[in-house]
Amino acid sequence: MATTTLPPLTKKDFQTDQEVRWCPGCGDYAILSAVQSVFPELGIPREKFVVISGIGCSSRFPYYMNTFGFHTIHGRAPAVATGLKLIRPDLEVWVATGDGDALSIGGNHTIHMLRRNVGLKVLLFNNRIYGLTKGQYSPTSEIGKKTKSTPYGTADRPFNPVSLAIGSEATYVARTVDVFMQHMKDTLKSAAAHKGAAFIEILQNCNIFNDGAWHDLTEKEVRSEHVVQLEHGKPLIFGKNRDKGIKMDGLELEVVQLGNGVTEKDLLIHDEHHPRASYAFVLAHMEHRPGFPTPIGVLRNWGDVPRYEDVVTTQIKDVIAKKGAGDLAKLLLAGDTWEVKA
Amino acid sequence: MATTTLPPLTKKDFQTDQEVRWCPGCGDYAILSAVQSVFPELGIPREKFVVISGIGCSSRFPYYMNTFGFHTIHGRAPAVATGLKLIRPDLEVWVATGDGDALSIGGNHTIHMLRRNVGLKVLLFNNRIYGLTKGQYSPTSEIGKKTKSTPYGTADRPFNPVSLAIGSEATYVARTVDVFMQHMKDTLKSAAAHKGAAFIEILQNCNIFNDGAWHDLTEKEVRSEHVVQLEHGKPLIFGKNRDKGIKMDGLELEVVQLGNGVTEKDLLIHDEHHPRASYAFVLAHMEHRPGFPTPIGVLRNWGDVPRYEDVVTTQIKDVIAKKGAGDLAKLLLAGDTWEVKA
Amino acid sequence: MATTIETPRQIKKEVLDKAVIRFCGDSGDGMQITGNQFTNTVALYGNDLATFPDYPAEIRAPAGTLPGVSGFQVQFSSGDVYTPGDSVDALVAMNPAALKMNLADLKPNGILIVNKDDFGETDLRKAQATSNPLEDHSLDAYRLFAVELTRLTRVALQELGLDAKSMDRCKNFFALGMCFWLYNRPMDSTVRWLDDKFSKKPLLAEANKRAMKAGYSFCEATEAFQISYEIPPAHLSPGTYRNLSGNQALALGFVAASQKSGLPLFQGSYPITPASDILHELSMYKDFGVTTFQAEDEIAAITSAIGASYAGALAITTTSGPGMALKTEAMGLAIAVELPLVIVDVQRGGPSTGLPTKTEQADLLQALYGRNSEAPIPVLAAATPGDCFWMAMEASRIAVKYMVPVILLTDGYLANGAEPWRIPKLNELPEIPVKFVTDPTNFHPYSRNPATLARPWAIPGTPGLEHRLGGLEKQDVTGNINYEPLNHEHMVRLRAAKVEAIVQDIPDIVPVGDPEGDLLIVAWGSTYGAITAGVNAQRALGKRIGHVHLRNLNPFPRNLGEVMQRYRHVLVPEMNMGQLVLVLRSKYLVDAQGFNKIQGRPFKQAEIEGKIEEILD
Amino acid sequence: MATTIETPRQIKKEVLDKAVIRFCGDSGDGMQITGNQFTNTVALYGNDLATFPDYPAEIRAPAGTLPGVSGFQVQFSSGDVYTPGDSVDALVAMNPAALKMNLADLKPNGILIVNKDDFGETDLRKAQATSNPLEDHSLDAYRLFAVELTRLTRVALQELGLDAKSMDRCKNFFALGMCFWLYNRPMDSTVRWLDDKFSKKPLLAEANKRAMKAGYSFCEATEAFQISYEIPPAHLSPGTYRNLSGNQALALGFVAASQKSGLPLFQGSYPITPASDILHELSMYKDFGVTTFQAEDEIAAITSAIGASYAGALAITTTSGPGMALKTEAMGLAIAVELPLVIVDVQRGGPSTGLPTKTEQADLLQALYGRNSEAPIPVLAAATPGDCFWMAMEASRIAVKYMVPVILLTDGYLANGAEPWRIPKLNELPEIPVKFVTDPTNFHPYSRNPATLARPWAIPGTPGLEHRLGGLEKQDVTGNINYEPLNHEHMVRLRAAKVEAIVQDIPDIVPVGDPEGDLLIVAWGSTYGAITAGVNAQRALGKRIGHVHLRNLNPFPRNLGEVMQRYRHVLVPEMNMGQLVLVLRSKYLVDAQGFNKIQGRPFKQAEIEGKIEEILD
Ligand SMILES: Cc1ncc(C[n+]2csc(CCOP(=O)(O)OP(=O)(O)O)c2C)c(N)n1
Ligand SMILES: Cc1ncc(C[n+]2csc(CCOP(=O)(O)OP(=O)(O)O)c2C)c(N)n1
Ligand code: SF4
Ligand code: SF4
Ligand SMILES: [Mg+2]
Ligand SMILES: [Mg+2]
Repeated sequence: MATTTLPPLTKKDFQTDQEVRWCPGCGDYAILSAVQSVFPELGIPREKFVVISGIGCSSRFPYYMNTFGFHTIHGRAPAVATGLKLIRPDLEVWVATGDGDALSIGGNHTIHMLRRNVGLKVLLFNNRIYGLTKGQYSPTSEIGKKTKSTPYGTADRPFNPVSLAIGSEATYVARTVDVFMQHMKDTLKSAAAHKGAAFIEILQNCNIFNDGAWHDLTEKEVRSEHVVQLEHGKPLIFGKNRDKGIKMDGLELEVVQLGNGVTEKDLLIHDEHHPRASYAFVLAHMEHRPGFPTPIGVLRNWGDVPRYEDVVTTQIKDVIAKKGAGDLAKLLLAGDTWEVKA
Repeated sequence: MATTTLPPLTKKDFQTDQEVRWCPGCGDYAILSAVQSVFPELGIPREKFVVISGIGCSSRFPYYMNTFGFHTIHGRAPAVATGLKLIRPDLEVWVATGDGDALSIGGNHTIHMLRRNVGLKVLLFNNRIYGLTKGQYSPTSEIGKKTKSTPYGTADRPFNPVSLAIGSEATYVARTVDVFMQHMKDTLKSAAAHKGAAFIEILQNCNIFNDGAWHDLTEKEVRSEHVVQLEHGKPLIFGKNRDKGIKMDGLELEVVQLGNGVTEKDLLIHDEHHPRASYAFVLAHMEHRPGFPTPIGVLRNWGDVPRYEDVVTTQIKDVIAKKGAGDLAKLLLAGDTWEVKA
Repeated sequence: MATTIETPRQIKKEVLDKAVIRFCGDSGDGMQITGNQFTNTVALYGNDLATFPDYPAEIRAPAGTLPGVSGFQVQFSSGDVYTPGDSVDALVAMNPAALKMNLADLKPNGILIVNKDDFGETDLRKAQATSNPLEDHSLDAYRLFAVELTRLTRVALQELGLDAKSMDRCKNFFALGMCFWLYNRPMDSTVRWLDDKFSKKPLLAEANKRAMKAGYSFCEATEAFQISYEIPPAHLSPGTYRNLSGNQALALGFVAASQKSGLPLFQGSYPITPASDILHELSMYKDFGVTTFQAEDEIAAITSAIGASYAGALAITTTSGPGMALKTEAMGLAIAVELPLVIVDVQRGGPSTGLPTKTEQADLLQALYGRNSEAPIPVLAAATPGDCFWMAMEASRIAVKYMVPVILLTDGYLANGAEPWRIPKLNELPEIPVKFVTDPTNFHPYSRNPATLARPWAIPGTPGLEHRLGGLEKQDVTGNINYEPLNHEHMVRLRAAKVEAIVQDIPDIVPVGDPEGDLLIVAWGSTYGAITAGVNAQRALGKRIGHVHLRNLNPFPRNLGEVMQRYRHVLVPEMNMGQLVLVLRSKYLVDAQGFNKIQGRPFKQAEIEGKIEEILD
Repeated sequence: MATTIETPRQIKKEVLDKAVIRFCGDSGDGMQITGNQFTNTVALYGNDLATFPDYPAEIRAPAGTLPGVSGFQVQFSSGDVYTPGDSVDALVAMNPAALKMNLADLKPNGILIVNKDDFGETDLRKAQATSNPLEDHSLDAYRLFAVELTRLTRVALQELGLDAKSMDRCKNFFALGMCFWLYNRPMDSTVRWLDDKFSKKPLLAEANKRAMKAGYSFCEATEAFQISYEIPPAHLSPGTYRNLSGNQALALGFVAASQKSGLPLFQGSYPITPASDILHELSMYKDFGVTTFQAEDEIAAITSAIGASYAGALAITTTSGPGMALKTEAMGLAIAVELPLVIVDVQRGGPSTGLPTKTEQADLLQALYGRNSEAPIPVLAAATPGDCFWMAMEASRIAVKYMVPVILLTDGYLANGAEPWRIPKLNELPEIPVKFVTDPTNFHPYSRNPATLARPWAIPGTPGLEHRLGGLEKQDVTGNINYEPLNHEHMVRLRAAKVEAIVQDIPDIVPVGDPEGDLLIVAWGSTYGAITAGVNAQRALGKRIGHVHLRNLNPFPRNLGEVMQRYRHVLVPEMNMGQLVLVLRSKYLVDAQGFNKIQGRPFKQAEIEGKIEEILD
């Protein structure tokens, strides 16, 4: 198409004149910057990008992206995006949402969009708090958390967004972290390459209402001990000196010390294309256990499921191919009719 | 309490004078009968039972149960029941719902109720169709299904209610079938014994709008080939001559022929109390694969998670124990006050 | 009972200008099919008609019980027909329950056909009948024909080797055959229909045909009736006609709007009685490029439609009361971002789940005011089943011309009721011109068309038009988020002015009947038929009455206030507690009086006439 | 700029009857705390007062920019105070952005204190200021005091060894100290508050105290001001007072209702501005047995509350406009099953997401009519922050007495605004008697209390009372599902009659001001203060005006129609496009006129007076 002959797009092309209105130090800035630098690399003309969001700090995202953007209502972004995709499957539609937006009020639309495998890229900004409304707990807040609405601590067990997505038949599930810029960019690129619904949980810090939400995973001293990076075809290794690994024995994962006998060969080699959703489910659950690191990267990448919008539009094309394009006059005259003479 | 001295309750005690208004032959009758015969065996006074439902044929259930009953609005039963439970944790609250009620419009309330582990017994009547509205497809309808609203077949991949529940952190997940009366009763009893949220998918036939939805699993000739019954501590065996079994090798399940070398010892021994949710998840997924039977019975039974209503009410009790019961006069006078003299 | 014997030898044929017949029986007796076949036949013959299918409520009742009774009524005439008729000339009752539920509507000395074989002990008990009406003389006031429908049908089908169950399923066609004879109607269209419907099961086609013919010949042979009737064709305006229910008409109207506008049609919907059929209809029109999306709930239904509209489709969402309630937040979004959208509310009885299969007009105030903050929205209402076609096109036209969501109200009575509909020529259809912006040079997402105040429709994928939409208050023209006090007031008034501007497309109203006089009836929606019939009858008695039937409920036609001044009284009949009348009184300070029926059923002509007499006599 | 030098040697002390001061600065400058501390101090001293906190919108703006400006205004007086004041006598502006956004409201020759240290290049750029107002003479019309707040604060704190950032965080207390001096107010209550708030961080307490005292002595020493002011205590009715915001008052009111009724309080809520604070407050009152449930969305919030009410709790759900829209379907259920419930709508600017932090009164019609079918519901509205306490109790009382859901309307202005509130003695609180049925002998779930038409409250767990509730239409008394036409009409009218019956609890209204005359102002909600002030001022000029402020919006007080007849004009000021006026015109056919402001801010007294003059002069 014409656009390919135009000068290649740059990060600047995706920035708006709108003043970015997040708190200084908010993790959202990094995510914005990552997306703005990945989009130009996708070789897609700018007018083909649409960013849809709900309501929340994270959902301000579209205002700062110089693409088509729609800041809808709380929790409904996946449904709006589904309608858009059904009419325009050719567009590159990204959804920016928060842990409250996507998993609390919007939970139903999120799981249905995933089971349908609508061709959307979903960026879930998980700061484990309601930022925009100034600090109530969210469905990802750790149990017992004291917040504005729970001065004595929450009583709710949180969702693990990744397990919920897998339980909803998601075909692509990944996790990255606001402060791991390169990892975030790589993950976004990998998601962009997935045809169907790509669900990306981005661990994000809200330095105002939930500062340090992810310190365990992000602080220099500890991160390498608490995070294991999943890389396709590579063993699961972590630790400051990359001296720890994860073994898989049946359903059981085990943290092992490398050396004296234990080698990389004994470790679980990550297969993001593993045919069983259970595989990703097992990985997703390790973090719930003491002594285990939190996995980041692509947990599941199952390419071979048709996109919802393609199935729907193909059905229409096939019918037209078979019956021919509908003729309105014929339609109106269908069924039992009779003449009344003048 | 007094009631224990009363004559024990019988099935009749749980039947109402209301004419049961389901189509002749509907699977719902069997479910009703199973529940009415299990309730008296639970040793709970009748007035402690509450049945809450949404809207749908299945949601007519409360009208036919001589207990406290509330036929609410479409999809909201889990939320209504949560409010009830938070005020009256002592009541035995059962939710009757359909695949549309619980998983389509009510999907969000269902997953949140499960993650919170509210002490409810949820009976999901899964007939893979919208019965009450006369035959549109539901989120559990098989892909490609032709229904009133999809004359050319559905484009939606269905949910597996069991995997969705497990992905939502459910502590108890079971599956039974309307025509397996004894199995249904046993399952209901087992669910009744679970403290937290018990999620029971009941495969149910809608002989009017989706007749034979489950014939593969229920027809005499084939059922034993297509269904594997999970029993705690027992190997997974199925087949007309109980000559087939399921082996577990890592994440992989395998159907094996018993005999010549292969014995029951080689088979997977079911552990409904398996500490890993992944275990139930693996079982839930076998049915998606050619040649594998559908598991029925208790997939997951994880007792040791506190009920939501207990955590909430305990928090209140603790505060009162610590601070003493609130004094209204003091509360009104709290903070900076000043006197205005006459 | 030996009616048959007592019948005299030769048969009179009486010519009438109209007749009302009702078929009723158990839900399983196929009364809707029977009624529809009878309707098609009289329609093809050229009568004007109106039908009233009355399903049992959204529950499955045991066979033979009172809640399981299903009915279908049709009035057909050589003159104009506006209602299915207040009472019936002929009643076909397949079982005691049906008889009990429907007898009250049969005229004195009316024809009553019952299935004698279904009046056994148990049948009577199921109908909670204390004695057998066929024997207790409770039916003496009618011309009773107790026919052994079951036995006679079995006899007629014996050679076909069907099981009893299948044979008995044909007895409604035996009854239909009798009615065809009674009203001197040919059976050929029904024969055609059966051949077509059972093309895969020729045996069943044959069985039903034989049953029907047996019923017909039964009358011929036994001369069961002393009399038969003839209703000559009506003088409908020339053209090609078909029968159409309101829901079918809506579906066709939206397809037509899609074709005329050149926009793909998108329907986001969640099933709900009595709106589901619109989804069923449209899901069949894939050859017209129609996309139907059965969403997870009503909120996803409307928000997906908003997404489709944003993408440049003609987007609609269809529902009934409870679903309407769930869509209100999203309507606010459509209003704020100024995207076209048609929201169809097929009203049903409420509140809450209420009476799902019964009709009502009580969602008007919700449509007008049921959103947070100042969220004005155009509201239209269809008056007859066929009118649903035109209103669907008009709602679509307004939505895309003014870039605004539009609410279209119908109800359960219109949705399921049918009437002969003159099929328009394509050139009779309104134009629906649409232009997307494509030129980036000084493009502003909230710039205004001075005439319509519409903002440009700039769809994703258009180079150079990248812009942001959202539900926060925005600055006019630029669309940038803006919280300044005066800007907010400006935008609130602008959104209101935009809706008001639609009045320029609404012709001034001309009352039907007397242009001025003693009484003006102002009404809307499905009350049209009963009111028209009632007003005609009363004007024939010399009363000076006008009738205004509003299709535009927001904004109102420009001259409505002035017109109301021309009459001594203003009466507003509604199937609610007085909703339109509330708005009229407030807007025009006119002492309009409400006339309200909240029974889940349409007004009867007699009720309208009674009220008119009460006011004017 | 050398104001300080020019000041004469000795200082006048002027006694005034009232003053208005506004603190404004960046969101990070702690203006809300500063304002609250000043408010507490003048309150403790015995002045009457009203406050207006004006937060930046629900977005985090970069420091120093215009959208980031936060303000807090208080009017305090020796007389009665009804509004925070139209314009301010003294303005404290911490940076150029704040100055730019607020200067317009400063009276000519008013006192203007700015932080000289924050008027550098970048500060000015962030405020989009073209030149430096401290130098371009644009401030000559005011008494400008450009003080180096930052530097002087640092000097005052240098020995404490705090980092610069922490020191600068104290500069608002330096400014506060100056204002205390300016209005001759003691610092002790603030000192107490600081010690208490920073009990764990004594160093910060010390720092803020020093900053405040430094500000105070700065005025003393430099004699910066030529003058200081004294506002004597007001003559409030005797009693114990505290400051209370509307949201706090609601929370207290519901706890009080719970205590008086003996029912446990249950709140089902989903956070939303400006209603979230009610949830925050109630979640702290566990010692009162309060259960707060933060639901997954507004639908779960209200339906969980319905479940709690079914269980026998005093159930409430709290939200704002968009959340209200989502609750409408469930309200219909509560109406159909006739369970008590209080729904609080803290109104905000719309439509859609709109202006989340700004105030509006535009949800009235939604509250009255925003549900499918005929779903009448009682509607109450609070008039002042303190009134929220009483209305919370009244809404609860009506809900449990009549077994009906009740809507209580407040708005963003009431929610955040504060006023001195006389703390009632327990015996001044209304009784809320509640009795659950326990006797199974001829128990019927829908039997009626003849006086209230309430059905019995039969909670699960009560032996012998097992029964079924649901949203389908039901037979009266038995509660069995029933679709009969006349039963439906009976039930629709009964639900309406039940709401109407509440009128027996509503005292006839007595207009404030003239009992009859030229103009009656009918209003509701947070416009109370501005209208009262405006009416008083205009009556003082001899105009004959009455003021009716409605707390009951459905049903209305019995004599409202009659009262309106006693005046030549009826004016209805509302922060919407005319919602109450629509209902009044329709119900009473009175030519009431609307006066509408839709700017996300309250009326000013001057605006009310201007309108009165326009009508009467
Ligand atoms: C219908 C509705 N309910 C509630 C709100 C208030 N609200 C806005 S954003 C939000 C949650 C924000 O949390 P999250 O989605 O995690 O986004 P974050 O601000 O943390 O990025 C809420 C409750 C709303 N705008 N609309
Ligand atoms: C808000 C709302 N939307 C839609 C409906 C219509 N409706 C009633 S039941 C139902 C689905 C029934 O399917 P399911 O939950 O599977 O129950 P089943 O009848 O199959 O037992 C629908 C769409 C409704 N009553 N309320
Ligand atoms: S509140 Fe938290 S999430 Fe929101 S912008 Fe500020 S730091 Fe970011
Ligand atoms: S429609 Fe289906 S599910 Fe409903 S009652 Fe009939 S058979 Fe049962
Ligand atoms: Mg968040
Ligand atoms: Mg179903």
